[in-house]
Amino acid sequence: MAIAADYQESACRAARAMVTARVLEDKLRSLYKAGKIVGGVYLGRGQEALSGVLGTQLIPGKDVFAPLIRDQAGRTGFGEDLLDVTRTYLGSVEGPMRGRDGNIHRGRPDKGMPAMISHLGAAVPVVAGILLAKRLKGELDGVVGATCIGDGGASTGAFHEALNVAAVEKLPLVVVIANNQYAYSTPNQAEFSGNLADRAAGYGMRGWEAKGNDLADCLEKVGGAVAAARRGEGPQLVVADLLRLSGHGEHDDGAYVCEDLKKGPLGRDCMDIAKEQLLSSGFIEEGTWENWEQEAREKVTEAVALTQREPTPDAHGEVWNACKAVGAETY
Amino acid sequence: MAIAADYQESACRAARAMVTARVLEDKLRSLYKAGKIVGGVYLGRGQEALSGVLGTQLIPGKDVFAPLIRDQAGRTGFGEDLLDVTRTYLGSVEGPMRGRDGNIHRGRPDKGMPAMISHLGAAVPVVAGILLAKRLKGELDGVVGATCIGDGGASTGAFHEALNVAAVEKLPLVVVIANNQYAYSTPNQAEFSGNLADRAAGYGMRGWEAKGNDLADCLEKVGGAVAAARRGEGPQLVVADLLRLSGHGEHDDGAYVCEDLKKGPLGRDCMDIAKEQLLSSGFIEEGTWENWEQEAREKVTEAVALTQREPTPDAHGEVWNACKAVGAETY
Amino acid sequence: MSEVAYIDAIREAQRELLADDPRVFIYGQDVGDFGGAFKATQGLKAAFPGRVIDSPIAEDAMAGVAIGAALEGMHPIVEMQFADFSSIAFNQMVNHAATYYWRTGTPIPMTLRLPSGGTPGSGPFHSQMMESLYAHYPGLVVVAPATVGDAYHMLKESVALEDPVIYCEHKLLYRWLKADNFENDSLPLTKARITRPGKHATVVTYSAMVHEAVKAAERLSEEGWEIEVVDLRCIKPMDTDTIMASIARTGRLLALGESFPWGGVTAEVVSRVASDGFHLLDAPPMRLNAKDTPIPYHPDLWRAHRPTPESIGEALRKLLNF
Amino acid sequence: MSEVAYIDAIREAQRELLADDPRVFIYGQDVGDFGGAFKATQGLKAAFPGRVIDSPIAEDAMAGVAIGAALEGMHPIVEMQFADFSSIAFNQMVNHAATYYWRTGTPIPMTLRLPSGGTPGSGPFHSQMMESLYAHYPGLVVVAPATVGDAYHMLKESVALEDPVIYCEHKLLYRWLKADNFENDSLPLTKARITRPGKHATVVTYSAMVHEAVKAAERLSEEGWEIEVVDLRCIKPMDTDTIMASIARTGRLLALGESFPWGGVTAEVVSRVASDGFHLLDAPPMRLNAKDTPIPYHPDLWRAHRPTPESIGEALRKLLNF
Ligand SMILES: Cc1ncc(C[n+]2csc(CCOP(=O)(O)OP(=O)(O)O)c2C)c(N)n1
Ligand SMILES: Cc1ncc(C[n+]2csc(CCOP(=O)(O)OP(=O)(O)O)c2C)c(N)n1
Ligand SMILES: [Mg+2]
Ligand SMILES: [Mg+2]
Repeated sequence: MAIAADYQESACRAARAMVTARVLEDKLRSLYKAGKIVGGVYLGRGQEALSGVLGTQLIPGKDVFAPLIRDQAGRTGFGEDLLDVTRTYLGSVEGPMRGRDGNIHRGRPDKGMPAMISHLGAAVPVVAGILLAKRLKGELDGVVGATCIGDGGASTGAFHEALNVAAVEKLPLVVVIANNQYAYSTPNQAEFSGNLADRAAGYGMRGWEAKGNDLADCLEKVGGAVAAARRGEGPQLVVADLLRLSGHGEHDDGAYVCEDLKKGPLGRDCMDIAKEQLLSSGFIEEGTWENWEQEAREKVTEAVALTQREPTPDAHGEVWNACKAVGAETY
Repeated sequence: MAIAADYQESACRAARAMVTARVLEDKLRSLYKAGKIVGGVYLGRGQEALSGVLGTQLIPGKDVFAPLIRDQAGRTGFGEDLLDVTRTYLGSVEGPMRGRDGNIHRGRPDKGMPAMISHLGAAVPVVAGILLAKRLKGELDGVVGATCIGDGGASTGAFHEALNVAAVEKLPLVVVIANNQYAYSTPNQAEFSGNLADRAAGYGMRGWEAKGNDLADCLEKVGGAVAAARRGEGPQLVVADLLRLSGHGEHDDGAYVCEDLKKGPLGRDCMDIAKEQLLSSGFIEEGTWENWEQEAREKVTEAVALTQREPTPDAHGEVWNACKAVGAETY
Repeated sequence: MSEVAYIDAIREAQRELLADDPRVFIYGQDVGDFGGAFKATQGLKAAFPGRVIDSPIAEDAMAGVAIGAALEGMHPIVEMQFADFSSIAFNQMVNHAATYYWRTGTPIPMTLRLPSGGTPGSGPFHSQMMESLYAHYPGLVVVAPATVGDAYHMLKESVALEDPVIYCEHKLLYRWLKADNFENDSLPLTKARITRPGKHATVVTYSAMVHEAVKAAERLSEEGWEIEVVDLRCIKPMDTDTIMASIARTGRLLALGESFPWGGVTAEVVSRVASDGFHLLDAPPMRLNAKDTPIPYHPDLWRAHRPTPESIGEALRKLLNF
Repeated sequence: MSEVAYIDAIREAQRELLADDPRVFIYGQDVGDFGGAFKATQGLKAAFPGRVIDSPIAEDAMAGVAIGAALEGMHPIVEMQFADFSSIAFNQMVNHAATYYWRTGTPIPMTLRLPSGGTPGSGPFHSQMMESLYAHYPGLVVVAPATVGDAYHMLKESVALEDPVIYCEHKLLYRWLKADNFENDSLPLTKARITRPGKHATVVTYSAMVHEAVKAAERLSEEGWEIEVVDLRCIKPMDTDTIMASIARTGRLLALGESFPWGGVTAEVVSRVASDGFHLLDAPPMRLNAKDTPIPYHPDLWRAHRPTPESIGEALRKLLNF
């Protein structure tokens, strides 16, 4: 499927974020397997098109993006520095989390990217709150706040309460559900009944359904949702079907994923689809994609190398005070 | 509007529950005003048709009914003893709560009526759990579990999580939302966006919309939902529009309720509508309704009188142990 | 100024915060035109339209929204209708608000107002004291004003603070506790106060129990005992210095609280004194809390469930006669 | 039987519970075919189809469902994927499950399994110890087995009990802690154990910290000190008698825990000993907990955040030299 010409720039931006994310995550995977990363590694493999489009449809410095565990492409597309990633995974004190928190929990709240907690759904009201604050400050015009969640996370009360609040306040919130058919090992049919996209109407929100591994479709649907929110049409819910092309985390082989799904349309790698679409739309030439990959590899290698030379936290020098304004108690 | 003849028996049962509830709650109101009841008094005035139909569509001893704060009619219809009500409100030790808990928090779990906690939405998963347990025990056939919630309570995460779980497990759960247009003082437009009835589809549940102050319509819709659940068609969501004809509690004059609503169709008292419908359907004769009221008054007077002669808790004799199997600690 | 009550202090502090600081807004159920279940925000929406916002019944989202707003530099005040319902906001507060600054360096200057404590007939779900739960988690400041002046000043300080604050206000004091004005002695937010000086024993307590302790102390003074009453004011961080100085004077400690007996403020107080002030103690430190059951509905049970001047007096006599 | 690990004890106990008691079923995320995030239910769904049920990601509903099932006479086991996520189930547990029996006379025999405690790299939201929060509320039994045999027997007892039980299992022990079999010394569920007898000082602790305390005690034994280690096993109710008897022997107390320092188990222990065993103490009682920040991700920070044999030994030396 060819993509309309006026999408060229946004398609390419999304694709570059996708490529960088895939290359970066391949590297994270091998660092994990080599024992260089402690704790969990959760990859966005197979979800780069959806996430990358979302991240690149947003405007850094203006919009808000609260990514979840499989949003490396969106993070990169929204301008996250590669070093933020490597430093957080490798526990460098130079990173935004300084070794205090790890992996996907990183964020740059001052750059519009809140740092997630693990509890699924908890970020949704936070983005709503940021948008509400911007309205109170008179700075909401043309701003969009976006966040992602999984098919599993949509079962949480936090998700529900936040969507409802966003709808009541008519906030420009875009919530993207990446339905990768599983929550950890649990398949859709044990997570919810019916169709997640039907949830939108229940909140009085506009709903969108996207093919999550299809760049062109994501551009249309996710792009459409972001644009609608930006135009002041209130909160938007996007549900995208796709498949996770890795385990839940790198400790998991995902053996429970149904073979038929893997072989079916959802099992197609979004990278292949995107490359094909860019080529057939004439947006890139033969070799461009590979150049992007090569460039990404170089940058990733550089970031990892730099990070590995950086100090990890020094427990003795650590400031054990969780408060800012109030002194630590001595225990 | 006349009611079809085959509804005669169920219409009359519901109506009698309505009448008893109204008479009882009028008495509770005056006891409260007289300072005889300490703590909150929350009435179901205006919601008796909806609640009474639900309670009488359920089968005592077989079904489960988890009422909320405005369900006196449903409780009575499901077989709650008047003495349970008066004893709980007046703090008699003979009541099911023995003065330990009060007012609408009473229940008879052994009779299929769980005792609510105040946290809205918390009862919904409990009813789902009861039904799941009945399935595990092989006793679910033909059983229905029902619970009620308000338009406000539908915003809670607990409500969402529970509906989703019930849908996944295909439990015969009937959730009735009494949309009385307000959550305490907060009108619908500050509680949710769109139409609550559209929530059903989002959970993959069947949805029903009822005129909450219209006995005939409630019989059809609530009755329909209960019957569908009983036939094994999975969870059902009923949304009924109506108006609370009292304050939020008896401490509140409800001055914030919009005059137009009061004067409009929702403002009509369900008791008047029900009486008219029973008469015009030929289900009762002139005077029957008044006889019911008279009978109810006598029973209520008797229950209150008996309760007032009963002891209230003796703090010295109280057993201060919240556990059953494990001894109390001494502090 | 004519006589003012504890609830007036809370309302007035919020009014002034809204007037003086554009970063402040109020979010909660029925806080708008209705003025809140306890009228703590009455008139504020009319005076500050758009900045006093009714929320849906969604405590998790309410806290989450405030966290987000705080990330944007706002200083939101969230009113829970009753402290007990903050169990639904618990995750957002202890895991999100509380951890944010240490993890990211970005502070969350929000205030969660908890109408706390028992009143007759309120029962198990409209009477709880939740300060100990929040205090257990790193990253939260927990305060519990006992006087009209503190209610006013501590709320203003709480909202100004760059850390998330759990502000526990006691429902029993709302209308009963009165003062001539909102003045206090300008103690900083985290300092305890010697409410009543004494020399024979110290009661360390907070919130409404301060007044019950003073009543007990007054009765004991008729028996010749001079009881010192320390009002913690701030539960976390806890002003151990003031406690220790008092124990140094009296040699005897009764830690008094209205919450459940396992753990909590009284355990923390006794524990600190026993560890750091062991040599100061002339008698074993004592604790008095509510009973270990849900808070009863019936007023007679309720009165027996929580400490009273009588039971406090009894405990003190035991302590003094050791 | 070949060597068995702590996690095997949990799995085997559940297998036998399912086999022996038709009232038992298991509900949790990924507990079915997948066998749970930590494989605590591996093979159980195949052996007991229909009685090991995958839940959606809905901790509030999971707890609520279990309460309902318990009302029907079932004895459900709910697995939280990590203890930390039980903050979402908190309201159902402390307000619904915990209050039911006292309010209505109907018990709620459910067990909530909490995979607790830190492991390197797990960070602030996959490492928490939540026993103190649950213990604060009346109506819950809270246990924290430290040995393979206890993990097995205490789980069986917990599930059989007519009260709601919070069963805190420590993730660090899952695979590391091994034994020859599942036997223990048949101590009742609510009794503490003298894990290691001694006479110079007592460490009162629980869960994984029992092993750290024993390591510290072993090192100190080389210096001639005999340290007694008391494993609480049951956090609430707490076996004060066993603690007091130990303090009577040693005269010195270190209360040791892995959770945050404000309040909690160690405060409760010190507080009880200071109040009831003051005369037994030859030195001020001490506490050692984790630090008052979120649990750090980086293993070096994590190791400094929680007590270690080194820091325990240091505390003990201070205590012994008082
Ligand atoms: C409230 C909560 N409960 C449980 C977990 C543990 N957990 C982490 S990821 C995950 C599965 C998430 O599934 P889904 O939302 O579909 O996202 P996906 O992993 O498929 O991207 C679970 C159960 C959690 N993080 N938060
Ligand atoms: C979780 C929770 N938050 C707040 C409250 C306080 N509260 C009790 S009733 C009520 C309004 C309920 O409105 P609705 O659900 O529409 O029921 P109605 O009173 O209109 O019947 C509120 C906010 C509560 N009980 N539970
Ligand atoms: Mg998924
Ligand atoms: Mg309502």
